[in-house]
Order: sequence, then structure tokens, then C-alpha cells
Amino acid sequence: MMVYLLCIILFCCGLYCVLRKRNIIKIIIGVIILEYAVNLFFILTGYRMEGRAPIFSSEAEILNMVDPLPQALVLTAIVIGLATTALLVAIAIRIYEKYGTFDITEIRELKG
Amino acid sequence: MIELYVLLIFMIIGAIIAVEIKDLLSSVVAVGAVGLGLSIVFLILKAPDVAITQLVVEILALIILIRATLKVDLPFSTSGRWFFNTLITVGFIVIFLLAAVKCLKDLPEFGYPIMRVASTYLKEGALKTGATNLVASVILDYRAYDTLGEATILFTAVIGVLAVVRKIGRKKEYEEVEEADE
Amino acid sequence: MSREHEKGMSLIVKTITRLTVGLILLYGIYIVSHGHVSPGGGFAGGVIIGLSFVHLMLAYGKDVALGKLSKQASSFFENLGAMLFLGIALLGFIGGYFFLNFISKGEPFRLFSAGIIPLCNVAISLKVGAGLFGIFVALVLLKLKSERKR
Amino acid sequence: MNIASNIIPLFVVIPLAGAFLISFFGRSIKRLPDAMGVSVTLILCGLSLLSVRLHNIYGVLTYSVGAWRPPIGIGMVLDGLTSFMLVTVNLVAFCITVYSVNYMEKFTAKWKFYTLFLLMVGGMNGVIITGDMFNFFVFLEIASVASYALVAFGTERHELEAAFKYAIMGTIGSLFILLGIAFLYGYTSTLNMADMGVVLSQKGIDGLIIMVSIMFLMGFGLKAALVPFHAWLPDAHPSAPAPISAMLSGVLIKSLGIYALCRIFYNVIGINPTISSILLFLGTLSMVVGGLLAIGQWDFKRLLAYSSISQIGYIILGIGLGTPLGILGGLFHLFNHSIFKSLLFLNSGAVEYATGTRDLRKMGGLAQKMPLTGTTGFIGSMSIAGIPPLNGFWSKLLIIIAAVQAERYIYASWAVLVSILTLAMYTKVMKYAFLGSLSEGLSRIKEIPIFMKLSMATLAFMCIVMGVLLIPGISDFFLQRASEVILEGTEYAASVLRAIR
Repeated sequence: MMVYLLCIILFCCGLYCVLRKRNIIKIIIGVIILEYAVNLFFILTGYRMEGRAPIFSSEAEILNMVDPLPQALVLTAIVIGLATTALLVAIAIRIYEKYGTFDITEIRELKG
Repeated sequence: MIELYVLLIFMIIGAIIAVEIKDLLSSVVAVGAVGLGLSIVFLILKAPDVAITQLVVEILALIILIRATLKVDLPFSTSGRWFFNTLITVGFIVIFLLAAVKCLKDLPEFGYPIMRVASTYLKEGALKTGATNLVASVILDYRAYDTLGEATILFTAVIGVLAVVRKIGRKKEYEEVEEADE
Repeated sequence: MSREHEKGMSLIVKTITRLTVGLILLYGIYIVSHGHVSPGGGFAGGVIIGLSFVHLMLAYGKDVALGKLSKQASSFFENLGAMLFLGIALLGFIGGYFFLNFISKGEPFRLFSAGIIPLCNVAISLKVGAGLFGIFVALVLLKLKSERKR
Repeated sequence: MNIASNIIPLFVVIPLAGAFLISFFGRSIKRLPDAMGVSVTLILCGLSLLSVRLHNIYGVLTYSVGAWRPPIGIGMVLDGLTSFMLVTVNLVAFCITVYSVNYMEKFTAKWKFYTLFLLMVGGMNGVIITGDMFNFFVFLEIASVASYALVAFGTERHELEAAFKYAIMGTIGSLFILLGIAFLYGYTSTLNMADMGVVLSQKGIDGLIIMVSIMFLMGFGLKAALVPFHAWLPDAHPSAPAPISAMLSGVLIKSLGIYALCRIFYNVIGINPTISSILLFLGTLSMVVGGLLAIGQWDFKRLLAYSSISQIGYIILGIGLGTPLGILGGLFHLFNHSIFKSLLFLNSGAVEYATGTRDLRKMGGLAQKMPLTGTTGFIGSMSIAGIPPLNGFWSKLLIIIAAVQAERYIYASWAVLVSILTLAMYTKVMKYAFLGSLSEGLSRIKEIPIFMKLSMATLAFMCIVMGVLLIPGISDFFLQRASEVILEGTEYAASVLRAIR
């Protein structure tokens, strides 16, 4: 239970950074930390005490293996995180090129 | 499992540093440290595939981030409205943490997953799909449809970046835009 | 940044990259081809292949890397990988289901053993590697153009 | 698993194949992107109508990808709600593609637009047909990433900033959904929605499920632009190109937001009074706040965006009631809203295409110069305001009657008040934009090209005709089936598992 809680604390650090910071790159860093925390939580739910990696080896017969399903899901989630981060960075660079600053208070010409 | 706790605390400290530090480049490096810690935690949790992918993807994400922050001034203006915003965010996070503490007890004990679906992967994975790396068999045979969606997301991101990055977005009154700016 | 950036980093970095780029590419291809036997797979291997070109570009500057893999070539390979992967999926329709593993499974631990899994790995690695290199090139060209404009 | 269920994967394969082909040949052949875009969406539209017929013949159809039985592999499900949403999404997507053949002439790199557009349609179809939780998240992410890039398609200052704000809030929403799925996987250790429903009904509802419901409510509320999370919608719409803002508020927030809320809260977790009262409260809140904010706007698209938020509030109020009439009214309003709201957005795009401005104060008397845009705008505004013969009236009437029957008098009175507000809002739009005297600068504007006229005419025709869907003879083929799926709640799992065997 304690491990899950540490992972949720990491999630809250990322959430705090995204909601609180005003610099665009800091917000992107917050999103990256959020993704790390969610991927970590997935693998934590799949761990098995004294389990082994889910790969058969030709010599020894491995009995208790770790749950392979969350690992497959996290592989997908990592690359989703990369895709979103790449798009966010591309937009951030274009905003920097147009506005000359990363601070969203100066960028915030839009109401709403 | 003491090393797991040590690494998790290291990652949380790294995340706090990445959030609070003023200079952008050092906060990007701090995020790199968190990602490295995460990759080692994946190794401890017996997930080698995920550790390799996490390490490599994180390197690329860092390179892209550093390219974006290379020579950037950090105009840090503090205005009053932000106190109200801090109050809401901190309050929301405290409620979220308290609810998490109460609810995480219902999850099965750490280290004893109920492997309802995964036990069939372990039993017949090697026979049915022929791959000895069960994670690869889950990704590309049992749940290959996910990986198709996955490849499409990366494809969307590439086309999205190409679309966002192009120099001239709207044509100005019928002037021809030459191919390079498309 | 100064003009010097076009020609890439210092001499030491260039000589080291000349040695390591081939190894990184080879390691990426190994990870992809042995994806169904050892850890790693289409994604990790593809990103490593993409990183070897990014490594080349960082060390030698824009034009050498683009000489090796131009923008059009990278988008061609990316589209090819995507259509290959969708083609493999559609071939499964012959056997009645969408993603059916219809090729013979062979016996485990061999290289050509797991039906469509190695083929899918190759298709994904093509796509991921070329796609990420395309993203990196797009971001780098954008940055250089903005410097020259200012 | 009969031959008819082979139609289900086509809804995802065809748009993805189209997108890959466009990006492969896009640069070389000039007219290919338009032709490919229109033909793919036409095929999808036909397939979705066919899927309604197949569902009426065979009942619930399932498809297991890669020949693995669903709890092991990924299953796809075609039931009443799925075919209803497929028809809504693909019908509107086809009209918008026809519209954007001309509208996108003003933008560069047209093939990138069509690739991203087909990927967004493929992502939405993937979300609607899938029966697996993680697959649901993956296709939700495809549709979202494609829409982030499309909102920033014009690469002007405001568009980039609005796209960044939308991308950040969308990513936070998706990560809350992913964390919710991780909690559910830890708790039930299965990913198939039907199997998860069975396990949840055995294990009962305790603290974790309440927290997961709150997280899903936040995640999908953000995707559906419910009030506390609506901040991105009013910025994303004015800056997105007109076909994209029509797609965004016409279809995207419905299939990613409202369909997801219905599927998860009714069919997987099972509705309980606390969740439904929260939904009702949020629905009424967004209805009122959206309406109040919309009245004061002078930017045509921003007004439409705020009125989208208030109409989404109507739908959530209808579906949150849980009574048969309420759900029928909510779904019917969802269908109507996606038609007349996309018509109004296409209308604002036509006005911008001709006059170049979105500010209502600078327009005036456009109906004389642009007769078709004027009449379709008139029909769209009257049907959203709820004037009897048109379709908007019937669905709002159903929702209000259902609210009164369910003894929710406060919510019913708010619904009536906001519909009057909407009427006032759209008369303001009509007066300033279309009627009145032609202002001097706009004397030389000419009518819009043929494809834009065609698509707006079809949408306007549908606005008039769709009232017929409520007649008992026709409704039980289409609307009734969809509302039965929601009404039966957790029996969804039993019907899907029966269909698999």
C-alpha cells in the first residue's frame, strides 16, 4: 500500500507543477512527471513477490512470472506520452517564436 | 524491497527539484534524473522491456526538450491572482491525496496481483504465439489492436508536428506558396 | 547561435560519433530483430535506430545527417512502415480475423519463430525510427530558421 | 460470431488506411486528398447506416480481434448505442468533409489537414466500437492528439496559444482517465468492459470505485467540456478552422465525453444515486453558465462555443435523469445538437470565408448577398432555439417533460429558462449577422462556392426532417435501441458475453 501512495505523491507533484507554474516549459515538465507516475502505477499493480521477468529461458523452467499485461500497456502508454510531449514542445517553440516569451501571463491575451 | 522505496523517494525529490528550480535547463536535467530512476525501478519490478523503452524514449524526450529551452530567458512576473490559484491547486491535491490514502487499501496487496486474465497468457503464451518473450506476444498477438492504435498515435504526432511547424498557415489572398513552406 | 553550429560539434565529439553511430544502429537492429526472443521489441529498437540518426545530426550538423536520411526519405520510410503494419493486420483477415497470427509459429527460441510478431516488429521499428527522426528534423529546422530571421 | 460482425473493424481500418494513403501520395497528386477524404467518409456513412440495419437483424454483434475470445484478447461490440453514435459521427463527418473541400483552399498543406481529419474520425470510430478499457483510452488519445494539431492548423498567434491550452487540459484529462483505468485494472485485473462489469457486480461498490468514478467524471468531464472543466472550449473554437470547430463541438466532445460517460457509468460501473445527482447538477450548471456567458459575446464562433457548453448541459441533464424518457430525450438532443451545431459552425465559417470577419458588429444584412447562407443560418438558429416544427424543439421538450416527471422541478425550470436565453441569443445573431441593412464595406461579397453550399443545405434539410425520428414506427429502430442499452445498465455485460458464445 505504501508503494502505491508514493506513486500517487509523485502524481501530485506533477499535477502541482502543471496547475501552478506559469512557464510553458515547466508545464510540459509537469506533464512528463504525470506520465511517469501513471506508468509507474501500472507496473506496480502487476508486480508479483519473488516473480521473474515474463521471458522463457531455454535452460531453466521459470514458474512464478510477473504479470505481462501491465507491461504491454505501459509500453503503449510510454510512446503515447512521447507523442503528446513532442506535439506540446512543437507548439511551445512556435509560441516562443511568435510571442518571444514562455510566460503564459504575457501570452494570455485570450479571455475565457 | 528497500531499494524500491529508496528509488521512489529519490524520484519524488527529483520531481520536487524539477518543479521548484528557477533555471529551465537544470529542471530539464532533474526530469531526466526522475526518468532514469523510473527506468531502474522498472528493472527492479522485473519489467526489462519497459525499462529499455523508458530509458530510450526518455533520452529522446530530453533531447527535444533541451532543443526547445536552449537559450531562453525566464521572465518570472508574480501577480496577485496567483495566490487564489495556489489555494485551489493545493486544496485539490490535499483532497486527492486523502482520498487516495483511504481508497488504496481496497487494491490487492502489493506483490500479490489477482492475474485473472494474465494467468492464461503465462500458461499458453509460448505455445499459442510461439514467442518466448511474453510481453512481445501480448503486444503483437493477444492485444495487437492496441499496438495498431499506438503506431497511429505516433503517426498522428509526426503529421501534427509537421502541420504545426510549417511557416505559412493561411494563404494571403491567392499568393502561391512555394513547396518548401508547405 | 554562431555559424559554427552548421558544422556540428568539436573534433573529439565527431571522432567518437564516427565510431559509435554504427554500433548504435547495429544494436537497434539487434533489438528489433530479437524482439520476440529477448527483451525489447519494435518500439525500443525503432527509437534506438532513430536516435542513431539524431546522434549523427547533433555531432555533424544538419546537412551531413540529412545526406544520410533526407526529409523525404524519412517520411517515405515512416509511411511504408505504417502501411506495412496495417497490411500485416489486414492479411489476418484471410484467416478470418483482423490480427490473426496466420504464419506458422515454428519452435520457440529460434529467430524466425513467432509468426507475424517479427514482421510486425520490423514494420513498427521502421515507422517509429523514421517518424521520430522526422519530428527531430522538423524541430531543428524550425529553430535554425527562427535564429536567422531575428 | 457470424459473418455480419466482420463489418465492425472496417470502421477503424478504412479511415486509417485512407490517412496513410493520403500522407503517402498527398504531395504528388494535387486532387487526391479531397477525393480520398470525401470517398472515405462517404463509405463510412454508408457502413454506419448498414450497421443500424445489421443490429436490428442480429442484435448485439461482437468481434474478437486476432481470434482471441474477448477477456483474453480485445473485443469489439456493436449494440444499439454504438450504431446510434456511429451514425451521428459519420453523417456529420461526411458533411464537414464536403464543406472543407472549398474552405481549406485558404490554408496551405491541405493533405496534412485531410490526414489528421481522417485520423480523428478513425480515432472516434475506434472509441465507439471498442469493448476494451485500455483500447478505449488509446483511441481516445488518437482522436485528441489529432484534434490538438488541427486546432493549431492556422499557426497564427491566437491559434497556437489556444491549441496549447487545449492540449494541456486534454492531456491532464487523459492522464486522469488512464490513472482510473490503472485503478480498475488493479482492482478487477481484467480490461474487457463486459468482464469488468461482471467482476464489479460480484465485488460490489466500495471506496475505490467511488474514487475511480470521480476521476472518470473529471477526465470525461474535461473532454465533454462540462462547466468546471470548460475553459479550453471557448478559446479552441474561434481559432480552429471552421470545419474543425464544427467537428470539435458537433461530434468530438460527444463521442469522447458523453458516450464515454454513458458507457462507463451505466454499463460498466453501474449507476448509483450519488453519481446521477452529480451528473444532474453538473449538467444544469453547464446549461446555465454556458447560456449566461454566451449572451454577452460578440465574436460569432465564441458565442457558438459557449452555447455548445449549455447544450451539452441539456444532454447531460437528459441522460443523468436515468428515466426512459429522459435518456431518450438526451440521446435525441445529442443527435440533433451535433447536426444543427455543426451547421451553425459551418455557417460562421461561410460568413468568415466571404466577409473575412467574425465580429457580429461589423456584419449586417448578409442575407441579401448570401441567400443560401442566410436561410441555412436561419434554420439552424431556429432549431437550436427550439421552434416547434424543427428537431431541436422535440428533444428539449422531451428532456423538460422527463425532468418534470422525475420531480426535478428546479432543473426543469432552469431548462425552460435557458431555452428562452438560447432563443434570445440566436435572434441576436440573426439580427446582427443576416438581417438589417447591408453595411458599406460588405457590398462586394459574393455567395460561397458550391461544395460549402451543398453541405450546409444537406445539414439544414436534416434539421427539418429529423423530427420524424420520434414517431414510434421509426424510433424503435434507432433511438429506442440506443436508450435500451443505457437503461439495461449492467446487463450490458450479460448481453455481450452471450453474443460472444
